[in-house]
Amino acid sequence: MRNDPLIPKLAVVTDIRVDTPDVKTFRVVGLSGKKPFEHIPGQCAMLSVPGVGEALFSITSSPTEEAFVEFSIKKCGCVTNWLHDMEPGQEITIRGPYGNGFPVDTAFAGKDLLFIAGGIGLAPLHSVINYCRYYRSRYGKIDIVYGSRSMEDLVDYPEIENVWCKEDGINVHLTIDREQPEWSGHVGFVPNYVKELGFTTDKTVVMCGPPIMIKFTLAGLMELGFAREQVYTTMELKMKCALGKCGRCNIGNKYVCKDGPVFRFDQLDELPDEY
Amino acid sequence: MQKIGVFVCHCGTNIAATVDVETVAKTLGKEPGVVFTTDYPYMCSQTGQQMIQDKIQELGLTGVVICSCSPRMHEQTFRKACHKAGLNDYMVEIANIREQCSWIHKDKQEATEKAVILGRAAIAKVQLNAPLTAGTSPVTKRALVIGGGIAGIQTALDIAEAGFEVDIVEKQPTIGGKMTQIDKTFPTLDCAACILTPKMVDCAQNEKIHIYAYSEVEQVGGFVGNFHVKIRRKARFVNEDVCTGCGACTEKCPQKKVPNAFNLGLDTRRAIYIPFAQAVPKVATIDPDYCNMLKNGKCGVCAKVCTAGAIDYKQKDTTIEREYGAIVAATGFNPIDLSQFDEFAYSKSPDVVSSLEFERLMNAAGPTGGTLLRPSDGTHPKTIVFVQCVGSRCEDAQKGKSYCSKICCMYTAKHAMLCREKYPDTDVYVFYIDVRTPGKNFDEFYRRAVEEYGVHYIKGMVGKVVPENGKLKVQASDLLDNRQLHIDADMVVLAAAIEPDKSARSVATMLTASMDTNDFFTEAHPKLRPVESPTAGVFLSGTCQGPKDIPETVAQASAAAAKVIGLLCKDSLTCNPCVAEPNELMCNGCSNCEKVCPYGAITYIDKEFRGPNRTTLIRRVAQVNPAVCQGCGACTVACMSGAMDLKGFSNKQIMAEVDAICR
Amino acid sequence: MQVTWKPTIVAFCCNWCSYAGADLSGTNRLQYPANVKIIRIPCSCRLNPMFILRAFQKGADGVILCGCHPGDCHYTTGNYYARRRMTLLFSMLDFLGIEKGRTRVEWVSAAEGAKFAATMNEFVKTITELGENRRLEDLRCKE
Amino acid sequence: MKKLALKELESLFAAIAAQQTLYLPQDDAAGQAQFAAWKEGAARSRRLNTARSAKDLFFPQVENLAGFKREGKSIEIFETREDVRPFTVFGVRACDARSFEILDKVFLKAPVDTFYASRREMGTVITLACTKPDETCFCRSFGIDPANPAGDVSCWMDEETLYWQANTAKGETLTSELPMLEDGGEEAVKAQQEKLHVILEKLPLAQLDLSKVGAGETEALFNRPEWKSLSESCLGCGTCTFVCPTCQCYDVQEFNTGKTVRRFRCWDSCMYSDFTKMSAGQPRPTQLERFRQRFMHKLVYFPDNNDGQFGCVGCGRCLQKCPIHMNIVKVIKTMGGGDDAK
Amino acid sequence: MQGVKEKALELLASGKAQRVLGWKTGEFFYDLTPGVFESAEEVEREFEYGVFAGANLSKYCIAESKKDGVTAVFLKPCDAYSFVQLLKEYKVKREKFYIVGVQCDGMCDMEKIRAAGISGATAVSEDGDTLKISTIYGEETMKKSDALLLKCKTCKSKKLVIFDELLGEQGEDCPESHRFDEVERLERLSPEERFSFWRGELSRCIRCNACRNVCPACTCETCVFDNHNLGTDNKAAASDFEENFFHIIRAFHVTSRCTDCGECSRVCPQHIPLHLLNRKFIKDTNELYGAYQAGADLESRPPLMDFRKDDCEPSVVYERGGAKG
Repeated sequence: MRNDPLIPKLAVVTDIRVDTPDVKTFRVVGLSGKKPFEHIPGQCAMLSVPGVGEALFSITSSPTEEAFVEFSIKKCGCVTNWLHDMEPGQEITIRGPYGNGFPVDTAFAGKDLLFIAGGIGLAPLHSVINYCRYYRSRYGKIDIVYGSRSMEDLVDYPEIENVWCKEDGINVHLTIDREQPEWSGHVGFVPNYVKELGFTTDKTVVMCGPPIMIKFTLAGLMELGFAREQVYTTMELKMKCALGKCGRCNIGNKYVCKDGPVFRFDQLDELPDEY
Repeated sequence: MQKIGVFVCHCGTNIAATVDVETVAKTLGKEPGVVFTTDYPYMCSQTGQQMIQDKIQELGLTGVVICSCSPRMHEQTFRKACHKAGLNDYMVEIANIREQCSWIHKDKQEATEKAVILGRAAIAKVQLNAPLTAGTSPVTKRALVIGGGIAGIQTALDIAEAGFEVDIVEKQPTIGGKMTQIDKTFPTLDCAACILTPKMVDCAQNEKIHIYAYSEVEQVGGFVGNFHVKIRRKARFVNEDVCTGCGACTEKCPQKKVPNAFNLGLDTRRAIYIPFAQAVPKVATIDPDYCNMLKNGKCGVCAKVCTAGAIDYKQKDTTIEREYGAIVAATGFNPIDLSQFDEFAYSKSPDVVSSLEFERLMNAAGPTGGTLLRPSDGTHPKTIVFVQCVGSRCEDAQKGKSYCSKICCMYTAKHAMLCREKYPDTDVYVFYIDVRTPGKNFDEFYRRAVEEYGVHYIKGMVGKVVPENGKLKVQASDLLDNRQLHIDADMVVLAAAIEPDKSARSVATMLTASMDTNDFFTEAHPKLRPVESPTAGVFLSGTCQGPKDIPETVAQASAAAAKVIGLLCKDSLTCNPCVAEPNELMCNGCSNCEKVCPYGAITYIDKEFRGPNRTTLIRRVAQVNPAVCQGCGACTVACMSGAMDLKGFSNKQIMAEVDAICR
Repeated sequence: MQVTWKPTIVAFCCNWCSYAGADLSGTNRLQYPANVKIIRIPCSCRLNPMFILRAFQKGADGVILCGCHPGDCHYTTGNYYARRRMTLLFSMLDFLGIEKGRTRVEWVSAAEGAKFAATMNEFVKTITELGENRRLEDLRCKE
Repeated sequence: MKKLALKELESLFAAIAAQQTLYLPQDDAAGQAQFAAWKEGAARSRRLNTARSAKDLFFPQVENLAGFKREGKSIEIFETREDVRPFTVFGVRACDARSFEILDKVFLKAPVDTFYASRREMGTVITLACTKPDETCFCRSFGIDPANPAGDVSCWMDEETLYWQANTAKGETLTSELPMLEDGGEEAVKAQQEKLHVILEKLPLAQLDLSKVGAGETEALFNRPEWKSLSESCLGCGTCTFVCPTCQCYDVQEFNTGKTVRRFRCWDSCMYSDFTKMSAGQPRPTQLERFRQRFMHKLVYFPDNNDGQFGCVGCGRCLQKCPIHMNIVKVIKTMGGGDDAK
Repeated sequence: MQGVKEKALELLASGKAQRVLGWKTGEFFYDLTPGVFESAEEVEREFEYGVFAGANLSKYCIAESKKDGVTAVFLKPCDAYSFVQLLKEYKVKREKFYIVGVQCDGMCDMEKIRAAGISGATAVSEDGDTLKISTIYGEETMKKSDALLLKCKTCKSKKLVIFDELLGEQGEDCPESHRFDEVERLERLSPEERFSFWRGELSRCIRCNACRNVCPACTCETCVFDNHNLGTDNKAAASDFEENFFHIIRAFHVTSRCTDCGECSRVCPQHIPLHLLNRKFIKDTNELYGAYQAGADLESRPPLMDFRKDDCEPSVVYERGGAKG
């Protein structure tokens, strides 16, 4: 097989974890049993099942995991439905990693970090959060605001509760949209919760979630006095090649798959308003 | 992705002798989604079924493929078995490896390969199956009969007898229909009124039957079990509940010159009238075209003489709305218009009459009080010529009908016979193409007319009738003797073809029932479902479906009633779950599907959708009524975009089968 | 190679008449070649021209549609529509130079088991004589 | 510089074709020029340019990427790529020659597209100078000299003679294998070039003003109201894209043969409604956004990323082929570059 | 034609229409673009009607029909048939349009002029039957009949089947159009010859979808060839089969809906005579099921959505015709 960036490698799904009713996390290793590639938090990879289709997913696991990469995937289309139905041991194809990733070793270094996520938006942040936890000393205080529709829809809830919440210097703020009998935590939408929590503006913010959440949370952050240069997000667009060539994710002079998916809001402001 | 279990049946040696069932089971095990395969001597046996059920539960199978005999044989058996184990009926597919494989092939290798391919196709299909649930719809326990002739009356009586409410809608002021105008019936020659009027009275007295006479169906909505009908009650200008039918008004009304429709215009009646003595309901009706009071406000005699105070000149048409579970069309027939047949001088001479007019001339309640007299001069006709097939079996579609009207041979024989019996001094000629007399005692009847009554039957057609000096000069040919005949007749009777009543087409349109090119209602199946229309819940009674005589009409009427009763007995109807379903997002609103649906199951609505940039769009989209759709799939092919698909036989499923077979 | 070649034939049969007719020919043990594979559809009017072309693409050498005799359709009018559709489609295939006879429509009632078998034998013979489907093949499927 | 009498052209083609496939414009059944493999006796088209561009030879409409076979839980991946053999294209016009430069900037930029790269490596481009440009030609606006086309070899042709100038090592190698070429011809070429330059001045689009478009103009152009009326007539077909020598958007698709899955890439068009459609939504919901994307990409975004170079070579194919005659020139002029300032 | 532009101005001025759908002036004399005009000023500046206004505006009416108010649209006879067909399929609303019927003597095709070897054309004038074409290389002449669009050479009808107002005379059907001649010629060939003819033609297809997107009968929300979920999508003609598949099915889908407006062939960048496929279906339906012209009226039942009990059997196509084999 001759190499080309478009030709994938084979990999095997060794473990499938059910996170929420519509999100599962897939652990993927190369056929050799090793991690298929090294990556930076925030990067993505193309997974495919031949005959079903190929799609781009954020890598959920931290680069510091030595043996595998993981993807938390929400069921929402042809490929994801298939992935959700399959069983461990299934081979798939993988190519990547793609995209710029978060500036974890540059812009984030030494900063207090505020992560804001909604629903499946935690997937790309999961990688960077665990990376920062691993190199805890390189970063300042870490705040995590995470909300979902319901308790059941909180991705990685056990890990959040059992690991993140218990760590020093990490403040986890969870919220769900509607009251639930078993839920003793905060109830309400993420944008409001962020405003209620009222963070100081010395933090670097990383945000990911549905467009409506992003819109209102950003407005809230602006009200709190944050500058757009301080806020990072990661974008999702239709992608086919992930190499910056097929043209699909082209916005302005950027290709989201290659120049993104991580952008600062001031960078996004320079792009034409198409997302 | 499904978890599929494949069960290969040996059927004793029926399959296993020619198909290597083990290999089939093993090979199919490699197909995607298949988690279990086995083979077993008799899958349909109790043990076989138990095995399927056990595996469904043990392995959590989401789909089952059974390679066995034809699905026509045991599909239901296996569906039921799987159903009991909690698997949806429609997650079961049968690969027919007996009738379509082992029984028709001898070479074991070939048959085995084919069985594998058939199994693969079933697996490919079941991969795409989705659980289907048959919907149910409630049944309104009330029937509507459109038309109050003998057909409608009989249907209504039978349905009422079974304990269901029935409404009869009749457009004339009285029920009874054509039979009320008939004098005697063949072949027994008993009096039509004597046998019909008691039935009319039964209707009126039956608590379950509601007669809406002088009314018309205006709109029909809904579907089997749930029809919603609007009935227009035309203004009689007489309060139906108050009128006693005493007839005082009809005697005093000064407007005497109204052609009497009941006697086909052969005499006159008043502007306020009761069609005939035994009318049901026996209520007067004012003819607004002739009533002076209604036309110019001058008169009011009837109101003065009515002691019951039933006259109401201000009455308006009203509309009532009713729900029905079933509808019976019994719209009946009419003789065709004879004005096109100039050669018979029908329009020129009053002594050329149609057979129905002849019935009235013979009838004791008719214009002549039962004495046969020429309409022109009131003299007794000495020579009468009957012409058969006037407009029947006619090649000229402009003038007549291509079909045989079926009843003319017999009633003409009856007329001829009655003439000869009552007036032995008359010469009676009957011109015919063929004499068709299939039916109990029919041929005997006809032979009596010829042999005992001396009616002159002449094979041949009448070419021309010319009125001349009070006579009707009939030119005809005798085909058997091959000669031209010239008869000076006093009266000519034309056996006019019959055609469906003109109202039938609009009724059919409202019912979405189909009609043939002659406007007769079409049966759901010409042989096996002769009293049902293709539209579920719509039944056919009497001549609206095709020409027939009274006994046939009554038989069909009772048959239609039986079908209605069968339907109304159910509390709810189980719908076929394999019905068409439109994808509204893809539907382009072109109505092509609607055009080809034989059941009228598809309607269109304007629906709001989300458009680009947070706008809303109104789009015309198809809706399928699953209670009406029978699942033929005609619409799915008429739909270019594939928005219309058939559950259980979807485009994807069939293509998957094609792929599996061809690979 | 040519000697052992056997055509692949797809027969679409309506559920009510022709599928039953096929069953009857089985019940009567009337032989016809194993390369005929039947797909059950509710009515001949369910057959989308796309299915026929798809069959040729995926490797079929002949496609036949069997339905109730005109006038006997379980759904009253289905086969009338199918008849027009197929007539026009076949004419178009002919216009494009696809061999005549690769597609066929035959009305087979539930009682005509013998006709079903005879039709299939004849059709297989016709297709065998016509040889492999070349003009509507998709080379990718011939690996 | 070399030259060859035109009556010897056939022998030149034969000599090249003896070693590798030679593509040159030939008239197709509908009378349009298309690049087709030369066979003995094949006539070179007299038309100015081919209906489809020369990009097809380097970036074909359909290209197999890989094959897959699935069985149970395992997947096998296999090669479906065909070896690219050396080939030569004759008769490429200056505009198409420039398009390779633009395509290179996409496909040869890391990560390199090896499919395209191998065709570029194996292909030798022989260009042919124009003598009689059409009214739709505007390559001059992009600094292309149709009298002096690029390529591994540049050629000129007059009534009797072909003139040949090797520009690259690949071109030199080819030249060295063609003994029928004689030295000389500089004068004639120069004369022809001068003649053409005079004609070029007379072309209706000679004065096309590109000053209002180009790198850095996103803000100025993106929200212009004119996009609405311009895009309103667009049918959303892919004609302009597919005949365009520089359009390179593609899609990756799969075909299930029944036994295996073939993954291939094929041309796609940003004008298509499903180009950016996702299950989650559609960032370019109407033809306005899609239409704008195509022209913004060629006129602003591409120059932004490539030192101001436009993603258009002025070949005029879209002017001739658009079903409703909407095209890049109308867009440029509407956006303010017009001589008649609409 | 005189008066078209004036009519557009009048309709806007009188308020009878809020906008006008017509043709916009292009860069050259021949590249008119369908366009919407909302003001008199725009009409004055850009409206143009002439022998290069070949584009059928009826498909644009689908979009215009969704707008508020009335759109005045100029329809040539063949465009009017398309409009009626759209009306019949509920794709446009009658009350949203003020239709000005424009008579037409045939539209010219720049590709024909180019094919005649005329390049660098900058202006054209009509002199009787002759087109005088100025080019940067000098004056050229060409017979107008040689420059006509294919669809106009075999014009089926000059009758305007729908209009609120007529510019020019009402026309008649053209029974002598000879529009089926080419179909008949192909029918007379052997299947092998026909196969190689169509292979030659369809192999040029680049699946740009121009034929589909311009076609007034192709009004699906999602075309089957774009439907990934159904598995019938194919973006590129990746094999010979897919070229045939697309064109056969597309022609089938417009059968008894195609008005023979000829736009498919006009727009094909590869000059594939696609209209022949549609005409074959039209010819067949006319011959087998009685004459039918899509778009001629609103009431008639399209032959493919209709039947007669005594229709011919599919086998007739193998029995009739002159072709061997």
